Amino acid sequence: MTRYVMAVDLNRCQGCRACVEACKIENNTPSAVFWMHVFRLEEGEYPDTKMSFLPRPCQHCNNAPCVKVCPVGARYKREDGLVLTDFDRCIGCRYCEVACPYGVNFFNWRNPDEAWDEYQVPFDDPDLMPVTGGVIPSYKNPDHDRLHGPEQRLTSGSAHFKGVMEKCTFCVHRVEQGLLPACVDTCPVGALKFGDIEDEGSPISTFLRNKESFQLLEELGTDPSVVYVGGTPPTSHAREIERPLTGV
Amino acid sequence: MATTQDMVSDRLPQGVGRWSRGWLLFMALAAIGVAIGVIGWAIEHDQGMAATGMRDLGTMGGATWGVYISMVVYFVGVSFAGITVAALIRLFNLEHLKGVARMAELLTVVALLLGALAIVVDLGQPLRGLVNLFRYARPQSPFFGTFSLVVSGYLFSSLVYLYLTSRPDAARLAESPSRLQPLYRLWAAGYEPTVDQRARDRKATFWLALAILPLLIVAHSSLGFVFGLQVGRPGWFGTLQAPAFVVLAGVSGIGHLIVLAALVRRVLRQEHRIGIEAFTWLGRFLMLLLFVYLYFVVVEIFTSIYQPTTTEQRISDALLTGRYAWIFWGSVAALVLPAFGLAWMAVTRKWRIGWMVIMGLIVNLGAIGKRYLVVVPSETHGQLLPYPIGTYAPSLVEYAVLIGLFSLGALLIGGFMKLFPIVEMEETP
Amino acid sequence: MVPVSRRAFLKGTAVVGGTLAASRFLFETLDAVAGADALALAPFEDRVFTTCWIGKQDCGMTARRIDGRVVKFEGMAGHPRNDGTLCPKGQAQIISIYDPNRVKTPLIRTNAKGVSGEWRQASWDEALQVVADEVNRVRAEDPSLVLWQKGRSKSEAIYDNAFTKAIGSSKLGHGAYCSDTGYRALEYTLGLHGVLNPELVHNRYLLAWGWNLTNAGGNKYCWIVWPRQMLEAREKGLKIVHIDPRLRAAGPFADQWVPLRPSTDLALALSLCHELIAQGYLDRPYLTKYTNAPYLVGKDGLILKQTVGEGDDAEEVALVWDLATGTGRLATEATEPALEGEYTVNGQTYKTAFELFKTHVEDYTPEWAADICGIEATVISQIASEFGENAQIGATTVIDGIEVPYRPVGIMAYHMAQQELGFQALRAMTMVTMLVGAVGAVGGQLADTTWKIHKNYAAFEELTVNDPPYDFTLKGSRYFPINTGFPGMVAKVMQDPARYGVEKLPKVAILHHVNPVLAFTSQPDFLESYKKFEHVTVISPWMSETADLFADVVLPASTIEKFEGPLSASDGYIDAQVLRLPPMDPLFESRGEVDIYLDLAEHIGVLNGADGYIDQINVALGLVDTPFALPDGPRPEVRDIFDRWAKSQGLSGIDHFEQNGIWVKGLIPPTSTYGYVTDPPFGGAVHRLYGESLLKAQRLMQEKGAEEIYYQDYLPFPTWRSPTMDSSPPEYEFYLISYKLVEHKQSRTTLIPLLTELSGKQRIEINTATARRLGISDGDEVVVDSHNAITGETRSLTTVAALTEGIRPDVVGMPHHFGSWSHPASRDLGPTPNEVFFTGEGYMGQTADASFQVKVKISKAGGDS
Amino acid sequence: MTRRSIITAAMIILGAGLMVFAYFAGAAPWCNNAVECSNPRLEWSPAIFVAGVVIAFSSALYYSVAKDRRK
Repeated sequence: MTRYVMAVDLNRCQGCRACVEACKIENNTPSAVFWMHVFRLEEGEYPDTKMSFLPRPCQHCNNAPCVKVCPVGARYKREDGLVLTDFDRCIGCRYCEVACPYGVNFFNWRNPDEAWDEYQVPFDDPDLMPVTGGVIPSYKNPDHDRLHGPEQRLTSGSAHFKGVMEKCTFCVHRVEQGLLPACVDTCPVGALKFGDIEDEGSPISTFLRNKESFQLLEELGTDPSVVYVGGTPPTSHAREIERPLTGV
Repeated sequence: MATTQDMVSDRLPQGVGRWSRGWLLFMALAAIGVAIGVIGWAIEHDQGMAATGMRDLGTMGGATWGVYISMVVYFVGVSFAGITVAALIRLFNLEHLKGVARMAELLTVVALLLGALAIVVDLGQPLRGLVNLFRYARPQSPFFGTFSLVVSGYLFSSLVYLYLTSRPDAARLAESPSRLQPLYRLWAAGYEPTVDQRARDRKATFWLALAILPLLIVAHSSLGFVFGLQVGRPGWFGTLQAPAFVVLAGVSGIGHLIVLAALVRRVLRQEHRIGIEAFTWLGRFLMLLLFVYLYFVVVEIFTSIYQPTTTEQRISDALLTGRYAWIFWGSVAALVLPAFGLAWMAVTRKWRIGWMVIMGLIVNLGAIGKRYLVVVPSETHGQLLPYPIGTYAPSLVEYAVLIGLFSLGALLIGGFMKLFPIVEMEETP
Repeated sequence: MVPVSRRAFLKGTAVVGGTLAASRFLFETLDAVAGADALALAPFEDRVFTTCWIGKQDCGMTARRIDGRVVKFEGMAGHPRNDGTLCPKGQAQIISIYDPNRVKTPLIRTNAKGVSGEWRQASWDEALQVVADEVNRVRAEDPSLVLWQKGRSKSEAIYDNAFTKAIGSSKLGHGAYCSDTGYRALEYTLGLHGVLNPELVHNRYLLAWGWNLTNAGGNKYCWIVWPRQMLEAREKGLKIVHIDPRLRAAGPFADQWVPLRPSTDLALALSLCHELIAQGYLDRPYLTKYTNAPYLVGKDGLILKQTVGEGDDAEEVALVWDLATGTGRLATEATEPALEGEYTVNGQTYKTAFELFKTHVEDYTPEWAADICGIEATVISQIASEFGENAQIGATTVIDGIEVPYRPVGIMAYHMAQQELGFQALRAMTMVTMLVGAVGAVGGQLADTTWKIHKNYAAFEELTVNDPPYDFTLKGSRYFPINTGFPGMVAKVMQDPARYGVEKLPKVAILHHVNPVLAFTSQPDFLESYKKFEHVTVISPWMSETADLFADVVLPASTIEKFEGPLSASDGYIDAQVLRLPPMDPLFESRGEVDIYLDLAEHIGVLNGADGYIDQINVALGLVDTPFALPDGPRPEVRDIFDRWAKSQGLSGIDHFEQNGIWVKGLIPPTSTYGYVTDPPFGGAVHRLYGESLLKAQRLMQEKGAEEIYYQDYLPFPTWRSPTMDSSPPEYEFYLISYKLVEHKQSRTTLIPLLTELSGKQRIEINTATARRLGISDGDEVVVDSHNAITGETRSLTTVAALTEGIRPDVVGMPHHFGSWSHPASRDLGPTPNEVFFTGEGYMGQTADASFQVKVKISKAGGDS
Repeated sequence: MTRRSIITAAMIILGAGLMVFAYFAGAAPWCNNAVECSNPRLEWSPAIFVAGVVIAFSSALYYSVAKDRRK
């Protein structure tokens, strides 16, 4: 049995958001969609100010509210711990989104061709055709056209389906090739770790052994697969600073 | 044209089959409203739901359920009244309310239809939704109850109920020649007013009513569960959600029924069929429900300010003093004032239909406000992680669709009135 | 390969289009773009090595390609600097290579300059000929009136050196967002070309002095290297004292935050020197042996010297007091030089330089500094004592079998050097580390990756101060005897050459990846001065603001799709080199810069012959007299140039890089890292505690009639004075500083929408309490008015308030990346603080360097001010 | 028992049976953390459930409307 877990080492995170960017490019998410988000938080009053960073991928809960409420089984939990969305089945009711306490769901509010306009980089420029063959975005990752897992469902990538929900997939298309999720792979300071917790010898098991850790909103009983090491859970007095551009 | 109409329709009661200028105007307005809604939905469908004011929870700082879902809850609530009243009339044989029974049934069917449509307009993939719900719907999702019980079971049983209770009238109308005679023949489906048939009808409608009552409790509770089972959304989680949903459902439905009954009484001159006793009964019922609901409101406010978590505090602040305060207190006023108004009428025993209509309308505004406040603030102010406070305001497209939904309701009821007597015909001696 | 996938795409859409449309209606599988890949033949996938194009440390990357189309950049595993990882900029650049808003073809201006440009497309030949004709016209008159100006150069050998030499032009560096002041201070003090960084891995007590550690790089490296080393050190107990007006810079990694008032770094450093001496934390052996602290200084401020040798070998050697003999002796001969005291030699009394220093810092007490710096005196004493204690003066450790002094304390300081008093502040900060002997020790203070002594060290021994006329950079002038060549000063000169005794102004400018209008302080000066060029050619992948307003010709450079280098890949511990290899062919009609310069040299007519471009490339790449030298013949292929360079390095050729990505040369030995154990120690430089030549320069400047504002800081010891801006009227109550965001690099990444999306738009950070006092809420529009204390000029901009508890109440801060208007994605992001900064007297350093501070007032937009 | 009552009862039983079947056997309730929990054990189970609801309530229709074929 394999069970994937992500660990976030808050002693190392620099809040640089490289993970956010790697995710956006790997998964071709359009503007304002942050499957991975990094909070930059501030607490206390000058000069006793404290700062902290908090990366927030989908928590891939073991008791996932989104999976429970999905009326059509488009959101599902796999045996290996991944919580995925079947883009072919989702009806766009957004119930998963209101059920999720972590704010990780992103709905495709716009048409796929319009979703890219915000970036003001016209990928359909005829001069790009000879190189890109017209795909949008120009760096489109073809892995997302494949079906994934033994269940063979369309679950990776983003921005193809108007009116469908999406979120972090733990990079299912990479994990199935034996690669690390894009965010983990790019983290310049090794603050993100990923692997099979059932495998005693895996780097993540070694990393987490004998370490104090917490999960976000543990008290809700969602039992996330994302484990935080170092630091403390964000208090209700934490103020978010330096927010990304998040409007549509 | 006028002559043919006069000739054939004179014998049809309650203005059925004849269109008056007022009715035409009403229907034209409703049709325009429906057209506005269709255009709105077409825009939404074409541009994606970015055309609405809804946005993602979390980083985007929006509300992903907005006025549409509020209206789903509201419309399903309205349907409650209809079927409850109708069932009570049959079960307890409340003769003086017979006059409003059919319009109550009709209200139920129309409101359910609108509720279902409000779900459809809220879906990102509506056509896929219709197919996939029948194909994959999961009982684990509180939505399953909404879909299977509320929309399909409830709607179907109400239709059956409406049909069975209207069949004798159809048979009677089928006897005399009119342009609508073929329709009534079909409608009557060979009804013969035999003793046996009447007994069967009574039995069938009795048992149907008996079956519907628990169904509607379950259905409305399940709608409450859609919200009440969510631990991750402060302000939603709680055991009071389901009962409060049922009670407020009754409030809005009875309110509508009062309005509709008064309208029919006046326009179709049915004073003799819809007596003041009907209004008295409806008024008392509404008053009772209002007081029960206000009790829930007090409990709700008290719980939310006694020892709230930070997030709940944020929500209740937004509700009681903050951004939503005008809606909250406006809604509470819209529920409190009629409650006391009705109480006063009950005490003085002077039931003024005009006032009751106004009260029926404002309790519905209050109900809409409360539904909105159940759905939206927990999304905008209920984030448990340090996200920004969200914002949500319905867009023009959403308003257009809402206009369309209400207009469709008006169109359906208006249309029905010209096809069939909306007040049950008096039994010929 | 590429045309095939395109055909497949077109065919695919034709055949399946109908079915797609039908199924779309029913089930709305609205996959508008899946068609291309899903329907084509199995795509050909590969990975090629390349090098990041954005930052300064050239991280190694692999490009994942599908049918030759790059779909993602990932970090190159095994690269010493980034080892398989990338920062947000490294990731995001992919969108910019495909940006159709790039300059696609050479452009020639069709409207008047000074307003937004209108252009016609031109062929490369035509455009190059236009440029060549202009360059040649001016070269005929005076080649130095051709100005080659760079913002960033990724192949100094081939661009800065070979090309400018081939055409004989002047050149101008960036010197603005960088920290050239610091370079000058360190060249002067230690002889090293760099600013201040600790040997971080072994460091245990770090003064992170203006180190924007979670956002910016620092000395020598970009952002990734330093945080990685910082974390490694932290796990072993590193304590970070964060000296900065903003907490955000160090974020959660600040063990102690010292919110210093901007521009008072000099006062704090002097006070730390005072405390270290007072508390007795002195590394006497180091000071005696490797610095000029024991040199005997006369009452006239000059070092007592004696001429040794004769004729060409004659040199002046300083005298010290030898305690062993009780006489003044040559510093090179004395066995026991006195560090302190007053001595009589040849009837004259002399004090040691250190004795003078002690007296000099006598009054710089913590209490004195506390007022100036806006921090507590006890904090200064505490830092000094912890710094001294942690220095473990006298300790040694063994690294790779070599015994090296161990002083695990140091300072990380880089961009903060850009302030009016930056040169002396950096000197004083270096002295803090010198007092405890941390320079060149294990875990101690470094300033460069080597101990190669920079040529300026010798040049600064005797500063030249000439009479006018001066060239337009004011080199050797009475204003700036040490002169970085700040473009802002050049902009001043160009507006009023007579004022500065300049006769000839440059006429043609070749702007190489530089955007002076946006990137340098004091935007109005650039808007004015760049009008004066008779011809401006811009080489850039994008239409920069400078190009938009002033270019006559724009030559489209490629982004990452080019050969470039050679580039260092060392992290200070492992030596390695890389080349930038193109992950695909240049898009549109763009060309790599090496190509452009070869073409340009050909058109100008300087490609061949002695000192021609090919010849200069051979010199710059060290190919002269090797079998790999480029023949003086037709224009070489760029790949061939680098192939020859690679072969000259003993590699199989450029294929080594294509196959392995990187050339790892091996571990850097301690004998080249630690100054104490290099041969000779510290590269042979005597560290200048006492700056005699500064004093001599001051006297010359006074002699030649320079005003006080120019000469006042040319003093042998760093000396505190109030910065000029402090004399602005009191209503200008805030210090405006600018800072870097981790998502951006200089002014040239806001056009990458993926980065702007993460960074947000322009804002001004204001302390919450301050904002409350001013009635400003988060997100409010605010007006920022700056004031020039010398000229009385005021400038203004409008931006958005961002409230924070992490900034001093008397400081406001703005990121320096924004203000662009010529790219649709970077438009409307808000103004650059460079609009309200000043340059010129009082607003630049004594070495002709930019300063990023000004006094401002803040008010809510729309309200009365 | 009349034929009418029998058929009516049969319809109710059939409808309820379909509902029970669809709910418990087809739709796979009480199952969350597995891929198969996202699919009904039998596709279109919800449709069967709805059909059950419709049949059960149609019994009333049948009961009332069916023509008397009493002997």
